[in-house]
Amino acid sequence: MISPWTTQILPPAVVLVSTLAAIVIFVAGEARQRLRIWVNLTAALLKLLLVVWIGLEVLAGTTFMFRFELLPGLELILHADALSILFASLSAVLWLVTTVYAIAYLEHSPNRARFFGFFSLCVSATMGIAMAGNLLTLFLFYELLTLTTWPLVVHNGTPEALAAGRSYLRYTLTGGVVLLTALVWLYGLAGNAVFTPGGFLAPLAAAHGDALTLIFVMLVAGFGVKAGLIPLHGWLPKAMVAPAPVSALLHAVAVVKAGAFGIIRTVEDVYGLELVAELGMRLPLITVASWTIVIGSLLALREHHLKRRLAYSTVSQVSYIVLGIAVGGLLATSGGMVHLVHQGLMKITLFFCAGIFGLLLGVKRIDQLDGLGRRMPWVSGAFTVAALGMIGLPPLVGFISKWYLASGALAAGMPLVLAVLITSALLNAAYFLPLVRRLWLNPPGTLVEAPIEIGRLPRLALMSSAVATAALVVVLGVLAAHPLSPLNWVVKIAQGYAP
Amino acid sequence: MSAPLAVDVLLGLILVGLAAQVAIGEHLFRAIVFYVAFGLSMSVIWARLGAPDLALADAAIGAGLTGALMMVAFRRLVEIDPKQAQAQGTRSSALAVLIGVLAAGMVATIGLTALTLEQQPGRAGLQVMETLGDTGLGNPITGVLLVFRGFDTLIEMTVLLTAFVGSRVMTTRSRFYVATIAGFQLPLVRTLVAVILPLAALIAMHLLWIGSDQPGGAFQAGSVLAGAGVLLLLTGTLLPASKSRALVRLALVAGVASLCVLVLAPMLRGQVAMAYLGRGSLLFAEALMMVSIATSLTLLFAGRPSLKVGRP
Amino acid sequence: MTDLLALVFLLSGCFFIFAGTVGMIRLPDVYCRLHAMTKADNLGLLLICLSLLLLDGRVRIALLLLLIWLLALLASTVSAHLIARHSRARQVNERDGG
Amino acid sequence: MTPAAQLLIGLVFVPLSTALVAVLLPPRRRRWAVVLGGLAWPCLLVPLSMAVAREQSVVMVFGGWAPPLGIGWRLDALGLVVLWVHALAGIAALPSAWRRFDPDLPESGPFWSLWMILATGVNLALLAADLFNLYVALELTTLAAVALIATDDGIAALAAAMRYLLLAVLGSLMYVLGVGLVYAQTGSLAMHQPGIEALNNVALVLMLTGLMVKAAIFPLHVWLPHAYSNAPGPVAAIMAAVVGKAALVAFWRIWFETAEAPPAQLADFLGLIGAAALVYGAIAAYLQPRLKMVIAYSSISHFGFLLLLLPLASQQAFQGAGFHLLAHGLAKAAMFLAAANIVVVLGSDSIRHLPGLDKRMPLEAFTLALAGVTLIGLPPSGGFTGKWMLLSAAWETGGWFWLVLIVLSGLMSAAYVFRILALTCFHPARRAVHHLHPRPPKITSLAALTLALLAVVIGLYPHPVLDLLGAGMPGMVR
Amino acid sequence: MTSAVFVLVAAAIFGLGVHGLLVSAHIMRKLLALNLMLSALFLLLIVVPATIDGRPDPVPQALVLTGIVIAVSTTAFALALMVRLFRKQGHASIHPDIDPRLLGRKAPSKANKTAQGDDR
Repeated sequence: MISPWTTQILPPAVVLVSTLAAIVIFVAGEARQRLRIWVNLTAALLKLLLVVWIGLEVLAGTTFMFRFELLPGLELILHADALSILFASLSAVLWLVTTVYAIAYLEHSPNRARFFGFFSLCVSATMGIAMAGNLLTLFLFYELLTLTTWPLVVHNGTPEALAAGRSYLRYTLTGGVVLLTALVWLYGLAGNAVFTPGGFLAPLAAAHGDALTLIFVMLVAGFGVKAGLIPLHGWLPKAMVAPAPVSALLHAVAVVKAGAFGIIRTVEDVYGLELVAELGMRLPLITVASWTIVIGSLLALREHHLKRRLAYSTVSQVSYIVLGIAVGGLLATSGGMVHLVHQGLMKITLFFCAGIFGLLLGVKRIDQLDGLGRRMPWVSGAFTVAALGMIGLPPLVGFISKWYLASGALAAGMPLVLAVLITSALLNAAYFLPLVRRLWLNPPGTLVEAPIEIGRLPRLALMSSAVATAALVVVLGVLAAHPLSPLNWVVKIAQGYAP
Repeated sequence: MSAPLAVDVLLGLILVGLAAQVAIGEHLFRAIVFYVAFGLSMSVIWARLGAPDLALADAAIGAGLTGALMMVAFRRLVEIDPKQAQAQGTRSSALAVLIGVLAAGMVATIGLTALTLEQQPGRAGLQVMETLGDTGLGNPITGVLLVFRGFDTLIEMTVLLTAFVGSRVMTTRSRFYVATIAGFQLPLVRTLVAVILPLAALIAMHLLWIGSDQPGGAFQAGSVLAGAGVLLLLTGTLLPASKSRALVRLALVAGVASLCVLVLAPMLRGQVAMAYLGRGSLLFAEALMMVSIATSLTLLFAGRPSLKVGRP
Repeated sequence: MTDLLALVFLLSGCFFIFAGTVGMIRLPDVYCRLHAMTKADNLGLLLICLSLLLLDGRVRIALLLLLIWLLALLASTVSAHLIARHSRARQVNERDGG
Repeated sequence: MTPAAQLLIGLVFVPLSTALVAVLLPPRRRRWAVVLGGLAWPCLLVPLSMAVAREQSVVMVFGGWAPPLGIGWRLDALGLVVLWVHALAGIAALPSAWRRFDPDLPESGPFWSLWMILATGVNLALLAADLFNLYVALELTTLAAVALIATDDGIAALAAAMRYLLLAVLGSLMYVLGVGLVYAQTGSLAMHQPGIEALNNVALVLMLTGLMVKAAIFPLHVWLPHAYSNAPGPVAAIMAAVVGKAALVAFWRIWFETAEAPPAQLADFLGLIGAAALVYGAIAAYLQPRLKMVIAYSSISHFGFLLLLLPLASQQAFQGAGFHLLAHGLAKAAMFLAAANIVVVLGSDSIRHLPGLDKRMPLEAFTLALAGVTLIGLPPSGGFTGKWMLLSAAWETGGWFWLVLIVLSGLMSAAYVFRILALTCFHPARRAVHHLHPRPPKITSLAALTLALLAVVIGLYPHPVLDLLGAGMPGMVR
Repeated sequence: MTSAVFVLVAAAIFGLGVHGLLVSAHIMRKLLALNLMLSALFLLLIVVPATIDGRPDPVPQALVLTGIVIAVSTTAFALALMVRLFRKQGHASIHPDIDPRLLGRKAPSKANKTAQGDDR
């Protein structure tokens, strides 16, 4: 058992680790590359250790709670429950990998101090979202995330990057404003309330039914912007101009997942699924999710730029999470939540590989993938694994989440949802298989530009990070039954929500 | 219509006519001259209304010194660029006339309605009249200015000082300029100076002395002295000097400083700030204020930080 | 008796000042105007002061009125002199110039 | 006379006597005196804050002549907050002023005394509990401010100063007319006038209009942008921090204290004016070609924002507005100080020259970013706290229109702030100026940065200020 | 009755002042107009409150006296400012032009000449 003081100090500590790293990096400046690398790696490792520690403690039943009164009746709460651990550990692991990847990827590019500084800030914002104990804290870190990812999006400083940044801000800040309004309203009604499984708004339902409905819509819309729910997804493909590590982080972990996570919190811990259903919001939510899944896949099919196709696939995949939550029930909920992790792993692998292709071979479009399998077997292998996982091939992780979703849908008696899942699986296949085919079966085409030469070590780092995540995709799929696997973890969470 | 009312109407008409000349007259210089005339008739009206202090002040400051300052500024413009100096650029428009008429109507309605307001019994003016006895002063206005609302006067003196210091910002950069218009060599001018100077000093002292009981006081006295100073500058008896002198700076701040003393001295004796210390203290403060007013207005006219004696 | 005298003084004073003003407006050139103004006005002012003096009769007031008249006299003398000099100087310049 | 009241005297007389000493001293020594005075008077704020926290306000009457006969002073929480802004901005501006107004420059002679006179005027305007005393205080402030603007000898600055002066005289004219009417009606010049059932509305409107000119509230703001953007950096910082705000505080006082029962329609009308100011200022700021112009127009927008207190008129709204006053003042001062350094180095503040600033002057860029966050009101920052309080006040009073407006205001500020930031940090630097002037000493940048940090940090621990403001204003909650 | 007359007079002067302020571009004309308006204001301040045994209320008198001094100070300062502005820009009216220096362009040569020509 650990001292109560520690239980108070750990959650903010998890958040602050990378903030401190950021400050050090900013102060150290551009020139101190070695220092920067060490700070990055140590901070990432330290954070991972902290998260694991907290996770084990939570498993042992310790409750972590940090309260700080921001305004009278307005508290900043950081806590650690199973769900936060899920998201936190995902970000911690992937931050470590992405850091390695990014250090290698950006070896020769300018403004690295700025990049890694904001990168770390971005991670602490994500951690804050994971650990947030009430809506205000969630909102606060959500806005911080907007702020800290913007410099990463516009990092290249090209006019396109600036334009992308502008649209990113337009979407996210508007979403933030909607959230703020909903928040003020909610605090007016319910006061300063902590996340509680099953929600805390049920007593108000009788009196303020319509208000709650409206607030729910506003909250989902506000979070949906980052989660890329169609039609709020416009910023995401544009943001692909950012360097590959950023796109990987944005679209696998930080931003989109933050949106999805916010929706989970709203549905499960603020409203509770019963109340959502009671307010008649469940079906609309399911509809939006399914619609996003299908349309996103279709858009991805239409896209010929590699990273943009991946982006659209993200749009569609993230909605699996929302769908699972909305369908409810033990199976579907766990299916949705576990997809938070699984999709993260697969998508980050894909982006890593895309980044490597782009950096080393100047490959940006799909028709340039021809025959890369022989040129870069490892990377192409990782890519293939992740792609197959996306399609949902057993025993890869993708299969597991989809399986749980499907059976959950049946359990909840929603065959239509099943149809949606099958369609999307087919569509996934339709836009991923061709890539795999091009990689392995097509004869190598002529390269667009001469491969740029980078050192062996960086090259190794790039490759290994991609392969590592791909390996995780396989391992977690195979070992899904292991007690500490995300799946079991999620099932434990889901039991809390939908016994 | 009764005789005094007829006089009022007559005075009012004259005033309005002069104002019209100032506002929409052709030439700038004439407008300035008319403004001086306007100020003088204004002081006649003050006298008519039974406010001799205002009459004195407006005649000396409102008409005399403002006019002098405007004329000297105009002369500087002419020196720099005669053509542009007079350039009017007045674009008279029906809209402007309309707005003017509307403003006049507004003020008229406001004033006339305000005339009908019934007065509170315990208003400040009455209290002044009642309390004046305790201070041993004869002139209620001096009482208000230096005893009851003395702090306003302190800030007012500071404003005067600020005007001087602020204009230094501009004048430190601008070219040296002599305001002399009449050669000092003229015997006539010399007599004029010889007569006016002691007389002005005498009048100033008189106004200062009687100020606490009768119309008059530091402002009137100071502006009389300032008028004398302007005369000296015009006749070249005094010349602007660009080397600032400690003595002059002392004279500039003396007024504000003396009022600060009036505020703070009682606190040293454990009383409330600006507790009344008797007529002597007032006379002391007013004397220094007079010096400051005279100095700063003269220097503002000269447009220089200091003065030196012109040699014939 | 004194009132009558005062009235006469007053009226004549007004007349002189009026005449001076008319001259000021009507006469052709600077010198004539100065001539009209200074002389007529000073006389008129003196007469008015006298009438007021008679009407009031206190010595202090009398002295003050006298002082006022003297000051006005001095002022108008000097200003008239300066104006005259100035315009003459200008004439000289013009003659030399053209 | 209580010790606290004696401290009140100090608040005005320390800067005033410093100014006098500065006038007396030879030009080379002046800035030393001013540094001393400028550091001395803020020390008085500490005990005064305690006094105000103890009993809501510190009161004193001159010469023991109770109003309406004499003049009274009153320091309440609101005044205290603005005094703190004044103190902090003034101290932070010292290094920059020290560098800019080197004794060898002709304008430095008058500058130092004028600065202390400005401080005197502002402090007095925040203390005055007497309508006419407020007038003289504002006159003093205006005159000093105009002169300070004119210390930058450019045509633009001189013209701006002139326009400011003319408009200010016009404004004080209307104000005094209103005061005259008040006296005619009530026979008293005290700001808080018990026993009057309702103030003459004409008088109220006249006084408020006059003050709106001085506070640069939207239709009457025309003097502000050029005045602030052409004034020397430190001057702009101080003016943006307090000069407008002093007038705004007077505006609130007259609204809530002098006018016992201000008509509700007028409140809504003024709220709408505030809304217009908010939108106009933000749009104009977005379109400006110069950094300092952007900052100046953002001030107009935020003054409009602060005007929304009138329709909301609840204690919570008052707390929010007061807090926003604090945060905004600090942020603005920081931005202008940073802009001053940018002008020094780049020789201009045209935004065409900003690209690449984050490498040339990282501290300044960071300052702009932090202050920008506060202006937008993103959490956690002082701006957010104020915004949140106003929002919840709007929610409680059911003012949905105001609520939406306040929320949108954040977006609008974001538009111009991020426009600047994007150019500052991320535009390829090829179009930037190449020949640079030597950097000003680092302390000037650090001072600006400290202010910006403060503006953000107060958002994390706002309780003391909010508790101070908690007492609200006499006759404020309807 | 007397006061009514003077209220009307003040109103007329005020209106004239406003008109002058609007129509004239020359700064000195504006200053004159403002001074007219101020005089009108002072007249109102004295006339409107009720008299105390036949003479105007002393408090407004004191206020007006203060006002007169403040007015003359402001005018004097404004005149100095005007002369400086005139010297720099060559005409005595307010232009909203922003200073070319600040936009990084070269200042127009004329402005430069007048600026340096007379300085110091």
